[in-house]
Amino acid sequence: QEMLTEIGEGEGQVNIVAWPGYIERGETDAAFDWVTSFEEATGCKVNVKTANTSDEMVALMNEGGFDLVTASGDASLRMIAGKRVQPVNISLIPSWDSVDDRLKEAPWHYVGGMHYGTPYMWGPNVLMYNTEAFPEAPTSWSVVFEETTLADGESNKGRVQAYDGPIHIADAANYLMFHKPELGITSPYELNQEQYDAALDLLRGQRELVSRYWHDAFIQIDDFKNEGMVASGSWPFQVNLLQADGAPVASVIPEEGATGWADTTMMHVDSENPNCSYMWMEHTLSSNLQSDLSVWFGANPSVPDACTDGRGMQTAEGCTTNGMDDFEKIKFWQTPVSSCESQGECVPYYRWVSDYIGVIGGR
Amino acid sequence: MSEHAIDPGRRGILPALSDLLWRNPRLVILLLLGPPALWLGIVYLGALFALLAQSFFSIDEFSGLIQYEFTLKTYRELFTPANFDIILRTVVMAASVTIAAAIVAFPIAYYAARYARGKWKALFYLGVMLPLWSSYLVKVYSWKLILAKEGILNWLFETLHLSWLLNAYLAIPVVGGNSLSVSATGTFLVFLYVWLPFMVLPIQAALERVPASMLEASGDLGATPGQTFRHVLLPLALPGVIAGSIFTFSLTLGDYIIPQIVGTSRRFIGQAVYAYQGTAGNIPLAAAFAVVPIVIMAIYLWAAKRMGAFDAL
Amino acid sequence: MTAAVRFSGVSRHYGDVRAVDDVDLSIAEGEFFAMLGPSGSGKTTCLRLIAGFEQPTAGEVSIFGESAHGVPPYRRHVNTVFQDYALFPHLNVIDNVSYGPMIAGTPKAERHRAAEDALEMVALPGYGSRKPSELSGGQRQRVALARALINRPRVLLLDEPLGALDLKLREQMQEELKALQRKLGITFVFVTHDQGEALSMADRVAVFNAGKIVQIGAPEDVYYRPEVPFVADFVGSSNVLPPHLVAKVTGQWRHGALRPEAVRLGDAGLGADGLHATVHSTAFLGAATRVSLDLEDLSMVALLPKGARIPQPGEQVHVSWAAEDLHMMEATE
Amino acid sequence: MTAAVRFSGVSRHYGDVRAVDDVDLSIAEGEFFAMLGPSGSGKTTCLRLIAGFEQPTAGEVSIFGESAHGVPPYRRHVNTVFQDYALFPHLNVIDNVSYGPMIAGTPKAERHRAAEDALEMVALPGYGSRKPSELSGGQRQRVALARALINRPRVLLLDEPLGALDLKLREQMQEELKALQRKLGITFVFVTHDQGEALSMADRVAVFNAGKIVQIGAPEDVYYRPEVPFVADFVGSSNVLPPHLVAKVTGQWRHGALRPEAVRLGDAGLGADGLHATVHSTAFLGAATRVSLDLEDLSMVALLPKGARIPQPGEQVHVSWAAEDLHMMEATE
Amino acid sequence: MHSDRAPLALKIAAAAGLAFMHLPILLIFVYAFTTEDKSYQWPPPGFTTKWIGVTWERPDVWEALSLSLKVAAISTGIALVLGTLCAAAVSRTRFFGREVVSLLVILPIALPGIITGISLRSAFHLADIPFSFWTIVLGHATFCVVVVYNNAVARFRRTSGSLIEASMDLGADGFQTFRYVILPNIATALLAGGMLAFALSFDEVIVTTFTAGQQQTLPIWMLEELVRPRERPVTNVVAMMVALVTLLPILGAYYLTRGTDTVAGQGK
Ligand SMILES: Nc1ncnc2c1ncn2[C@@H]1O[C@H](COP(=O)(O)OP(=O)(O)OP(=O)(O)O)[C@@H](O)[C@H]1O
Ligand SMILES: Nc1ncnc2c1ncn2[C@@H]1O[C@H](COP(=O)(O)OP(=O)(O)OP(=O)(O)O)[C@@H](O)[C@H]1O
Ligand SMILES: NCCCCNCCCN
Ligand SMILES: [Mg+2]
Ligand SMILES: [Mg+2]
Repeated sequence: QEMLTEIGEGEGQVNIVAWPGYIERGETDAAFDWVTSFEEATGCKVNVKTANTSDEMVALMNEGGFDLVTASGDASLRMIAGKRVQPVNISLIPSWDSVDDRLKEAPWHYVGGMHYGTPYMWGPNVLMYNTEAFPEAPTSWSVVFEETTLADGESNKGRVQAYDGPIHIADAANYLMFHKPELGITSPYELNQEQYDAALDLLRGQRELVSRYWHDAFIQIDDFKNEGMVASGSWPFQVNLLQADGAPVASVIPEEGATGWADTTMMHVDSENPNCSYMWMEHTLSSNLQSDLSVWFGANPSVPDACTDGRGMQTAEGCTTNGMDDFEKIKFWQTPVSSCESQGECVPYYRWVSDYIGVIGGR
Repeated sequence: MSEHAIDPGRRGILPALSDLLWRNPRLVILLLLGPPALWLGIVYLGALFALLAQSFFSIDEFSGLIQYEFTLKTYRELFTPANFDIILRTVVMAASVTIAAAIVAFPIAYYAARYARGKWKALFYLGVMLPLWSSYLVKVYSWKLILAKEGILNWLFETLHLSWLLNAYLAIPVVGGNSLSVSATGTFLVFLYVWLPFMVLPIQAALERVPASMLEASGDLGATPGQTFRHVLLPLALPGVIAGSIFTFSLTLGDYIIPQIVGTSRRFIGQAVYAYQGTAGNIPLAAAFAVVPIVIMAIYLWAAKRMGAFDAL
Repeated sequence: MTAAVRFSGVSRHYGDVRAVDDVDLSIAEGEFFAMLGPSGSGKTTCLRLIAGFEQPTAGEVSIFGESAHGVPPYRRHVNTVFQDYALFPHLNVIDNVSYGPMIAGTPKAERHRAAEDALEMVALPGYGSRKPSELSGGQRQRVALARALINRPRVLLLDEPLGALDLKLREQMQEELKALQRKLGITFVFVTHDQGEALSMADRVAVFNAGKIVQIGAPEDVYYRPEVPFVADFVGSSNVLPPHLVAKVTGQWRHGALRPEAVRLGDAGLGADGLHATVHSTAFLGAATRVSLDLEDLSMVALLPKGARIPQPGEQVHVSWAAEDLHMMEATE
Repeated sequence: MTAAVRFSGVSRHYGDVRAVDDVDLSIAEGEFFAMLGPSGSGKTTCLRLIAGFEQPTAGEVSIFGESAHGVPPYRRHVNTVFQDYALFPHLNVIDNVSYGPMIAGTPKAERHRAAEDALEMVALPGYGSRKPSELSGGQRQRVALARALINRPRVLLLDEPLGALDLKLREQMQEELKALQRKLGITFVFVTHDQGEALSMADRVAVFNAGKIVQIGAPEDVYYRPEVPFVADFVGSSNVLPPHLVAKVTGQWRHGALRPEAVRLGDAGLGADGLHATVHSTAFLGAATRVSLDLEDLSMVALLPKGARIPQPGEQVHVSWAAEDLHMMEATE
Repeated sequence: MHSDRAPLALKIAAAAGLAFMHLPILLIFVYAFTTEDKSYQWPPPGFTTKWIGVTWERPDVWEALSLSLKVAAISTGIALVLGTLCAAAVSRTRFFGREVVSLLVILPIALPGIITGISLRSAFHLADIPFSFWTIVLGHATFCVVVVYNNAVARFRRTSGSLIEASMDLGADGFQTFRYVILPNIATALLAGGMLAFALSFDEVIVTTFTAGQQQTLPIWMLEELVRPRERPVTNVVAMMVALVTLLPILGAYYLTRGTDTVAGQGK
């Protein structure tokens, strides 16, 4: 399919696969709405299908029927390789120039001189903790990887969670990178067999501590409320919602640093609503979306002006809190491949998938 | 009295058609069976086979796209230890749920079939049907409230000062866990709860077909009530138990919602199928996983048929 | 006169089973015709061939001279009273009875009037509003009869209509049916396996065995003059004497039939050259006593009237009969 | 000698229904005892009281002198052959028959041997591996019998065991049962509503009506000497003559019982002062012809032997009988 | 053996079993009236009936409800036709494939829903049928057939074949016989089967997940609501209402099939 050269009439709708919380129309909280104005202005009705993992997103896009997807770095390259998404013509997106320079040609969407989408939002995977169990903010991810006695005198065993997605192996690798430099890990997404085995061992130990892996942001929220969970890797989103409900919860980026995500709005190769899709991409950059979503999700806008120009609720301090300045510290999600840059031969993603299922299953 | 003993035949399309059909009984069967056979035999079975066929394809690991070439690679993957664990775990769970359901359901069904009369009978019937038709999801969630660490059961144990008992149980490996809602026991309880009515009804139907004289004959021949139960009632109710177990077994094999809401995060076949086809887009592996319950159920149905359990369905 | 029903070489086979096997038959108009035979001998199948529920595998059925080939049941002016009555459970008595006229398009008032008349005829006036489940067996039977008769069929088929009734009721219904047939003049074809019923009701009886008619005739003929041992045994419960025994007494090499009530028992000393038997058992039947005898390797039954001396089991007795009581049959079989 | 079974003032009421009403009864050891009566007269209930499936509402049942009060069925040495046989469908014949010994803990080989013997006794050797569903009615009945007999019960209860069989088979089984009882010497209590069956098999017959025993006695007594009209009608199919009619002939104000075979029909001209009747209908029964008569407002039945002149329906006839054939009953009822 | 008195142990076991089946449902009812809408606090801090009003005002509930009703009604209709046809064919004749047919009918319910769902999904995909209202209906009808079939087959088995012959004998042709004899005789069984099929479709999640596009049936709505709640008690109010409303058809089915050889509701 040819790249669009001009934007025509809207088709009346646009179908988007998105992370939960990414596309709000004021239903969860009336103050957060960046859809209604778009629909009114363009006549394009926004239909959202939420996905909880990158794998789910890839699967939905492979199946088809969607126009756009808010893909993280571990999904975007797979979809480009699989020819599920099409390059976008940035000249049709007037606000492109306002995009953060650090993101304009980021490797997870800029391939072969083509832009496969517009940057959406980025942020860290934070360590969320219960302030009653941790009167002091924990400084290391060790609280979710190793058994320790917490401030309330009880073990952390059974009271921590971990992400139910193979990409969590990278979190383990990130931890080892700091604590076992002898392994020589340079990127948590590029692991040779030895490094990979070490990460899996760490995760097998973690299995003893974790009573349930979290898969769905809302279920994690529930577990922190009702199941006595005290620590877990999480997204700022859950932290915000829990705090709004008055739960004793806070978050931190520990000394080892964090993995994180940088998401891109990408367009399906067979998009049936290309005009509305382009309009939406423009909307994501130009409207209150970047600002309000960064408050709502606790993440960073891909348009730096959104922190300061008052188009939404975000402020400069807010952006700083969310880690706007920590871009370099975050190891953004990407898909592990066997021919990796750092060491030639790495364990590819499909093994991450089956091995992680094994780890959760107790293998 | 009419002059003719035989009518020349009425005019009109319907009577003519009726005559035609009467003369061709095979045509009638064909017409009756055509639509359902077309749907179930062609579309449904066809879809099943199409799914199964996919299990002989493989997936490109990086792009997630299916490679349409015959291979047994996917089956090799199915029997990797991690996946085999899933199969084993699910089958063990399905079997435990089935056995427990039969044990819990039997007294209910037996009482309803043998002793309940009139109003009580209706009450028992409603008592089984109401849970059966109440929203599955809401029932599952209500168990989350019951089993959670901050939930009702815990509250109850605390109020009764029996928390030590619960904690002792939860400390047992495999069945225990941090709280009931994240333990295998929790998953088991919810499965048991949700499928129980499916076991009660067929057992009740089977028991209702056991003539009273059969039990009297046993007593007459010297069997105590216990012996009568063991040697007559149980074997005669068995087709009902098997019919019920078709449901409990099959439903447990395929469910992905319950173990996700209440459980240990260790996957079940249903979750694996769901994840591989939906979230991972690995249709071939999903199809291979799907073959497992199909094969198990095929064996099960074959055995059930031999035991005459279909009549009790 | 054309026959009401005629079978010409009619067979009905189910796979290997020859339910009806090359039957020729002619039933006259107005006749009360009984089909008698053991279970599985093809009686019901014959009836169903007349009604049109079955098609002959070979041969032709004709009704009042017209071929019934390919004519569905609903185009034959023949009605059936089914063994299980087959009353429609969802309709009350009046609607059951007026089903035929309803199908024929008779207006409601008219057909209900006709149904009332039919119910009157079977002595069930005022039962119209009951459901079949609220009737006794005998009453159901009569409703089934009324339902068939209201259509004024030219032939009425009855398949063991009294089989499910108990003795008293059965005897009463036998009389009623017979009276009704006389009154209406309709051809009745009546199936039964009860020989007493066939003999007491029918103008003519056809005895069936294994899909074939083995004898047709008036009740007295069939009872007193069986042509083959099967009929002697089945209809008269007669003792069938083998040719060698008959030859001993009469010199003729034939099968003989001897009815139990014709057997005379005497003192064993009497006539040393006669037949001798051992008493196997005796049974008091009320009006008579049944004595089972072992005569060489033959089992015989004698029926002794009240007052006769009843021998003891094990006793040796002399067996004799009046010459005219021994009915000679064809030497066939 | 203690009675095998004794009822002393036994009643069994279900709500308002008096199924068994104050019955006294004593059955001797080794006796073949029949309970005869119309449907619903309480026969089955009596049997169930002996077996222990029911408890009396009043009175006491004792078995061989011991009170059966509160004794469950499985502790009574009494076995039952059920009307529907109640064979266990999940067990084959041999396991059905050896069920009792199995419960008693007899080792497999031994109980199977015993079962083979029992099957031999009922003439079913080699049928052990069949399922009940693969047997005919008569064969099932015999398996049920073997299953009950293998336990060597002191009393065997049989609830209409022959009800489902057809005539020929029934007669054969009657003889077999009777022979078996004689051979084993076990007390048989046999329920039936078929008078012929009761008369031909039993040593003594109890006639039931509406929960009560109306007469007990030997078959001949019950048949020839009914004490009440109910017995006359039910057992002998006798004509019950009302007192005013009996008085006309004999001068005694009593009910009279006259068996159909004792009725003599003569020319209407004969004896102008006798009884006159109109012939209603006649039926050829084979051995005899049944003549239905209307005598004033009374229906009478006469059974004429072969050779007698059969009057035509509508004909006037003179009715008479030998004085000794008119059995006088109590004037009650 | 006293046939009219149950042993105490049996009574206790039966009562305990029934209680086990009901307490969680009562819980749903209780939570429909709680004043706490954020968490599931036990015991509830207070009771209110306001959630009934709130539910009434929620358009998404009504939309999901009406979709579910439509899907259930049409699936039931299709299942009624297919199930009756199948039952008639199987019970009226002894053709070679009747075993196959009864197995085929049972299959969609004997195999886990996820298999039925995925197969149909891939079939729709292969045939290039876009997901729509109709794909949901087809999915539901597939597993509803068996309920109707079971009820109808049992009734056909009880309805003596001679009724049909009697009708033809009395002059009714095939169609008249169907209209005046067969239909009235199987009507209650069909009604019972239909009600159960309806209820079955109404509560189905798993198959729907795979055969629905963006449409939300009530159970899908509930799943969404339960995972991402906006007003938690609303879900419970809906669940309670649905339970109370389905009670009527259940009772109806019971009285219609009472005393017959099917227990209504078998073979869900
Ligand atoms: N539809 C059928 N298919 C196969 N065999 C049949 C069928 N109908 C009847 N038969 C067989 O044909 C034979 C004659 O059957 P039919 O019903 O005519 O006997 P019948 O004389 O009426 O016996 P009964 O007194 O038992 O009713 C039997 O052996 C029976 O098994
Ligand atoms: N469990 C019961 N509850 C209520 N009434 C009963 C019960 N059992 C029997 N009866 C009634 O008691 C009466 C006697 O019944 P019983 O079964 O003893 O009769 P029967 O003489 O065996 O009759 P049949 O020849 O029909 O078997 C009948 O009116 C019957 O309806
Ligand atoms: N709730 C959804 C969050 C979306 C964020 N995208 C990527 C996941 C980061 N850990
Ligand atoms: Mg027949
Ligand atoms: Mg009885």
